[in-house]
Amino acid sequence: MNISPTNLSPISSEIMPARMSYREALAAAMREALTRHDHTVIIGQGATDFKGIFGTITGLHREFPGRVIETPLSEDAATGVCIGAALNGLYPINTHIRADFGLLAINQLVNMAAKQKYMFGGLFSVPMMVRLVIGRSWGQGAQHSQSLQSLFAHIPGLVVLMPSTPESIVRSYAHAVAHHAGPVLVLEHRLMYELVFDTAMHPPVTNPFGSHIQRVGKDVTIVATSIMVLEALRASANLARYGIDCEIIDLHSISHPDREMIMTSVAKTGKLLVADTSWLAYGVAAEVCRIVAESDPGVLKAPVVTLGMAPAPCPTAKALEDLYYPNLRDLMSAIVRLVRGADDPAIEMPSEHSMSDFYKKFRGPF
Amino acid sequence: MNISPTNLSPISSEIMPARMSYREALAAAMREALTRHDHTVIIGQGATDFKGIFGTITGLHREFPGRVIETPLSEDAATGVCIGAALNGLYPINTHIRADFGLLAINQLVNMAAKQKYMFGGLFSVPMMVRLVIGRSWGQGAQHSQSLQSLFAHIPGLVVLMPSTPESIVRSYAHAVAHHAGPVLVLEHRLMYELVFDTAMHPPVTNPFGSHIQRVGKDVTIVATSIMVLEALRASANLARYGIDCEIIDLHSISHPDREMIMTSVAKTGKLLVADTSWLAYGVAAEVCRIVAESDPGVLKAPVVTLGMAPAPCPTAKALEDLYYPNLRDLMSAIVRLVRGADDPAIEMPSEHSMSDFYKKFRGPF
Amino acid sequence: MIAGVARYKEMFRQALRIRLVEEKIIELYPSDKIQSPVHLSIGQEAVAVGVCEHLRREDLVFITYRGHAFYLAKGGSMPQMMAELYGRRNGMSQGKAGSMHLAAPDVGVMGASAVVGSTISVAVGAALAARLKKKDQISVVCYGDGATEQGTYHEALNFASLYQLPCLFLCENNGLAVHATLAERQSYKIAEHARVYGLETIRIEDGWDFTKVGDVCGEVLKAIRGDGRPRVIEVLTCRYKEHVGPGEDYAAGYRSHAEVQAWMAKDPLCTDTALVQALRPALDAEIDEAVAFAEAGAMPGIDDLLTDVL
Amino acid sequence: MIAGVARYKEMFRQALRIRLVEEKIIELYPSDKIQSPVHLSIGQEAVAVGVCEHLRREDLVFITYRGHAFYLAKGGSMPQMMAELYGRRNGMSQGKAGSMHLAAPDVGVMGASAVVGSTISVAVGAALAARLKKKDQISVVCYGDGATEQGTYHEALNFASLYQLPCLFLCENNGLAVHATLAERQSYKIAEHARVYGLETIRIEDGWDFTKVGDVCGEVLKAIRGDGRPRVIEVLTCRYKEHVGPGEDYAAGYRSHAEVQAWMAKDPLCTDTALVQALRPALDAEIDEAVAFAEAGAMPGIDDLLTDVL
Ligand SMILES: Cc1ncc(C[n+]2csc(CCOP(=O)(O)OP(=O)(O)O)c2C)c(N)n1
Ligand SMILES: Cc1ncc(C[n+]2csc(CCOP(=O)(O)OP(=O)(O)O)c2C)c(N)n1
Ligand SMILES: [Mg+2]
Ligand SMILES: [Mg+2]
Repeated sequence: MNISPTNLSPISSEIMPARMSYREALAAAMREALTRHDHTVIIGQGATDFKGIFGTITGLHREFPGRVIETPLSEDAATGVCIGAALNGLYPINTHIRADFGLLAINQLVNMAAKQKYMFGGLFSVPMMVRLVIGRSWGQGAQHSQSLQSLFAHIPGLVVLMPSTPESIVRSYAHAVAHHAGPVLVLEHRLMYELVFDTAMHPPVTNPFGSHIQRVGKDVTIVATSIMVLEALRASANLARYGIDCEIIDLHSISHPDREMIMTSVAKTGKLLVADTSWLAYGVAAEVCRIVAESDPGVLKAPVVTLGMAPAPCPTAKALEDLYYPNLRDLMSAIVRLVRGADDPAIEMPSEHSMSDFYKKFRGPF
Repeated sequence: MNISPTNLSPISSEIMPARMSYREALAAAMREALTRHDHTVIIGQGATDFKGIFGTITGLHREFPGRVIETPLSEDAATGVCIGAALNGLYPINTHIRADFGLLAINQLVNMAAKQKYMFGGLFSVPMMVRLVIGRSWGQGAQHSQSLQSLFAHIPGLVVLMPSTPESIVRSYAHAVAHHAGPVLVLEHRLMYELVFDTAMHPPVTNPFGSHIQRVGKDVTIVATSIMVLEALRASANLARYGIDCEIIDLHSISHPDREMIMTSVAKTGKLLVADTSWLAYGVAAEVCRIVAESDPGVLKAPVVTLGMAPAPCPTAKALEDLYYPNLRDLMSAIVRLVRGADDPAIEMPSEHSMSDFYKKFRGPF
Repeated sequence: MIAGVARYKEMFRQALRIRLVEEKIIELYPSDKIQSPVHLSIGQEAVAVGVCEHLRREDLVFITYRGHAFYLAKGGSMPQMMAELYGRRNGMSQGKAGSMHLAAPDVGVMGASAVVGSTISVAVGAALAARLKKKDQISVVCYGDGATEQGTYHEALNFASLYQLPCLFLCENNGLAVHATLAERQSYKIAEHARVYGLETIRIEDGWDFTKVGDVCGEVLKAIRGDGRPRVIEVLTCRYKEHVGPGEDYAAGYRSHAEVQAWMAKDPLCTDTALVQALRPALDAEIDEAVAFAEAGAMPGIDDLLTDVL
Repeated sequence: MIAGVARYKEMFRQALRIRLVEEKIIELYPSDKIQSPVHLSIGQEAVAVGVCEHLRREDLVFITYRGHAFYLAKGGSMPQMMAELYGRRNGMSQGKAGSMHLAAPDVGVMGASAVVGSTISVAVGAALAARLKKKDQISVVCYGDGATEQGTYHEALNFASLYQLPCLFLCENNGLAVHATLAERQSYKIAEHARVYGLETIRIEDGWDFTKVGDVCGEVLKAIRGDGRPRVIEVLTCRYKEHVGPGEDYAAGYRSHAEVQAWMAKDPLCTDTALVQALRPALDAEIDEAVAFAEAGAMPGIDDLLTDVL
């Protein structure tokens, strides 16, 4: 296993320019994987088509003949094929345009991939990556919007990551392909794909499979995942003007969260807010609470506040979807109440109601 | 929906005699379902064979012709068939001899059954039950031992139960069939099947889909699931002799735990131990910690202690399996340390190392 | 059944009605009033119209995200569907469903799923219930050629055949799954494959011809009603628009425009312009009313968010 | 290949070796030294022996929980297997695997799965890697008749055929899945079904005849080595013992004892008692050694519990 920090060499600006979208980072990571490692293949529905998994692998099938492989609509077998290929010397990257479809592959991922190494006492390993894209907005509805990280993170043997920045993508995907001989699941957030990042603005990633501190602060610890990290950054920037100083931990490694980082931060701030992309029950919110409750709940000066999807399947109508996901205002109010103990009328709240209005570039049909 | 207490009429002694095994309770529940409700059918692999799902439905196919249905080795389709049957007026009970095989049906359970009602704005409901048997001991190994309640409990729309006593089975299964028009998943523990209960010894069930207090105490709250409830009762009985007074909450409703019951108890005892049948991460342990952390972590006088499977797939060798699951000694030590703050050499620990040695009747091959 | 010309005209009207509704959706789409993926059936209407000609109200159809045609052909309310696309409270599912999850149980339109292949076994289960509850009812499941690649399809065919359940497997074979052609995905022929399960199977090549589809479906459904045994129909058809969304994507190069044009040259909705002209005004009026109904609908709100979960 | 009698004798020896190992397991079972489900291959040995006659060390076989026969026939170490059943540290997987998860990658025995059907696509993936890495290697997957009912089987056949991968699908058809007969479970014929995917398929009825199985497998494997294309072999065979465990359960009434007896009457291991007598002493000695090896093994302990998770 290799889930601890390695000595990281700097990323060339060719791979990660100063300004880069989330999608471009994914594309760079995919191209790097194929370029640097002969045994890497990409397998998925639509892998060779002109849309190229939302533009992350477009054209690679021509550049790397035979190594980008279309599959029939057979998620279970495609995953099995990846496992078998991994057992026999390849590094397969399996794509799913929605995390929801991962449920069709879960038998292979949980009963097979996750257990191959342990079940045979180390005789086998299954180096492979599964890319699961979380859908959101433009009426994805109940079956195209799930964020299933906790289902996989419950299972020993799987590494589950949720990168929130280009550097995190570039670092963790490269680490997975080059250094981790086991199944790695990455959940990518569709709403971020076209978002352009100022890559230097985020602190450098030191542990590709670890958690990252995205902002240092003293009043409250926000543990966030994926797009909620960006929301937390936006909220913190707004609140800084009112003297509220947030510390933000990008959990990133859903399967192996950095317990020490979380506890050190909460011990400092005394307040914890968890903001996740999925349901709260049995999710990241619960797991982070376990870490604190098992380690030292005495550091908490207030109950933990958790934000995630409403406890229902995702509705299609935008009017409902806007209520279903916590928005910036919800997040800011929650922070204010947690830090100040009550609402503070002096703090101006954003009028925006829908996160997708901010991440404007996301527009249908797909 | 119908997950709140109903007025419960007494259970006849024909259905629940004074002494009864877990398996007999299951058999009684299945027979009752077919007898009292014409639209109930049982569907599963081996449903009509002479072993009858470990003796819980043996012979019912002859007694209720056409209503006990064998299926090919096709878990996904069998579940889909149940959903369709439920949509068209039947109450299907789908059996899996191992919870692990539920992963082959999870697309139908999560993407379809759980969402049918909400996704269509209430136009449909899917009244059905899925019985998932948790394997343990006699070398079940990594693929026949999983206890996947948290995967399902993460998903809104599903009711997930883990009955720990005959009365709990009889009550909750009857309630599901008669009163709940949605999918109910029950996880039954194989190791308890042949265990004979003194039914009067357990406090009466007041809410078939709720949590139950199994023992009133003041020193520590133990929230336990399934067979761990019995282990907690054994541990508590032993420790009572040393003046340690445990309160035991049988969580039972994994999807809808009784938050108030838990908080009231922890507020009283100040100490919490969670004992579950699965892995801790993203499991019941995490969810119970969330409840406390969100509600009032200040009631905790010590860090929460959690017990579950070791963070690995389940090994086959008995020598390893005995280490893999917490045993009575582990549980008792944990309670003592939590209540007393340290080990207490005055307390005699049981010599037994393996839970399956106690639940002796469980012996292979199956 | 209405004979000859009258029948042609009525089926044409049904098909045109569907096409015009979808053209209205295309027209409305840039306004962002419909903020939902739309999978259009334009080019494939004859399949739905042909099958539904012989279905009774109490027969069930299980459909997919590409479901406008079947929903309308089976008798689903057009205003409620439009309101559903608009995400309004007066949609049949109060906006929770959207275009991908149409349903109208009162006329037998069972819920559409956006997970490919996931309703096939569900339809078989409905047929099982019909058998056990002695209902005189057929369960029809519509799915694309791509859905046959899912393992669940194999399982469902086997189950239905083993138990000889009264259902119709109806494959709309448009030759594409998103942008992938049959040759990229299938080593088998759909009809031949289905026959291996002992299922009587018919393949219709002229999927543009609603009367022909109607004739064949009529025969097959009659047979199912007669002996209660499952059957399979594969209809070749042609999707004119992109996989999802209101546009055309011939320029993307994954299929030949010429082939589609050849299909259009046979499609009565394209060729019989006189009849289109004659029928259009009434249909346009109906559609405008549906749009007005949708636009007048209230938005769902916080009170709806957590209802109907359990 | 060894000609005539010598070949018969060697294959017989291999098959007998497997049977005697399993009979030893039966003998040991009441002692509770093997605390693990055992799915015995007694009656089915000829399949493994026949196929493995023509497999090279570098060829891969993917097997099931009913895996003793293939493990041994492909060259897996008997002592390590016995130790694995005993749950000892000197088992090839240090006791983590047990009887249901045999593996020996050094001789191409890929891990056995206890989830029915779950290795089929995995074997196809190994063949894909062989193709891309230009290895001269065949990937064989062994599965039971019941496994063909899983959706994944359909998906895997299609994938292998589409990409024309060098793999052999080998179905051990013993007519039973636990206690359910083929007629209760399958509406199709296994060989006919596989042919629909464009896969050359051969059915062997005399699954007790190891030389015959060997002959056919030899031909088929040669063909795969020649053109790199996938093929299917279905072998009819017969399980003599209960589904899992050391006993017989003819009294349970789910199958006829007479049929099994008819099969035994043809099974050389039952009829050629002279050869059994001749070969037995050496094999018994080997088996006793394996048991001694297992009994001498240390128990795994806390240091092993959390290794090899990631
Ligand atoms: C299980 C699953 N895998 C993948 C997808 C993505 N997807 C949506 S539609 C589609 C193509 C389906 O093709 P087909 O069944 O032929 O139906 P058509 O769209 O042509 O009507 C795919 C792959 C999905 N929705 N569900
Ligand atoms: C996915 C799954 N479903 C059910 C089971 C339970 N089970 C174990 S073996 C078996 C029968 C398999 O029959 P077959 O494939 O013919 O193999 P055989 O045991 O006859 O060798 C079943 C149903 C399982 N292990 N995995
Ligand atoms: Mg299609
Ligand atoms: Mg069999």
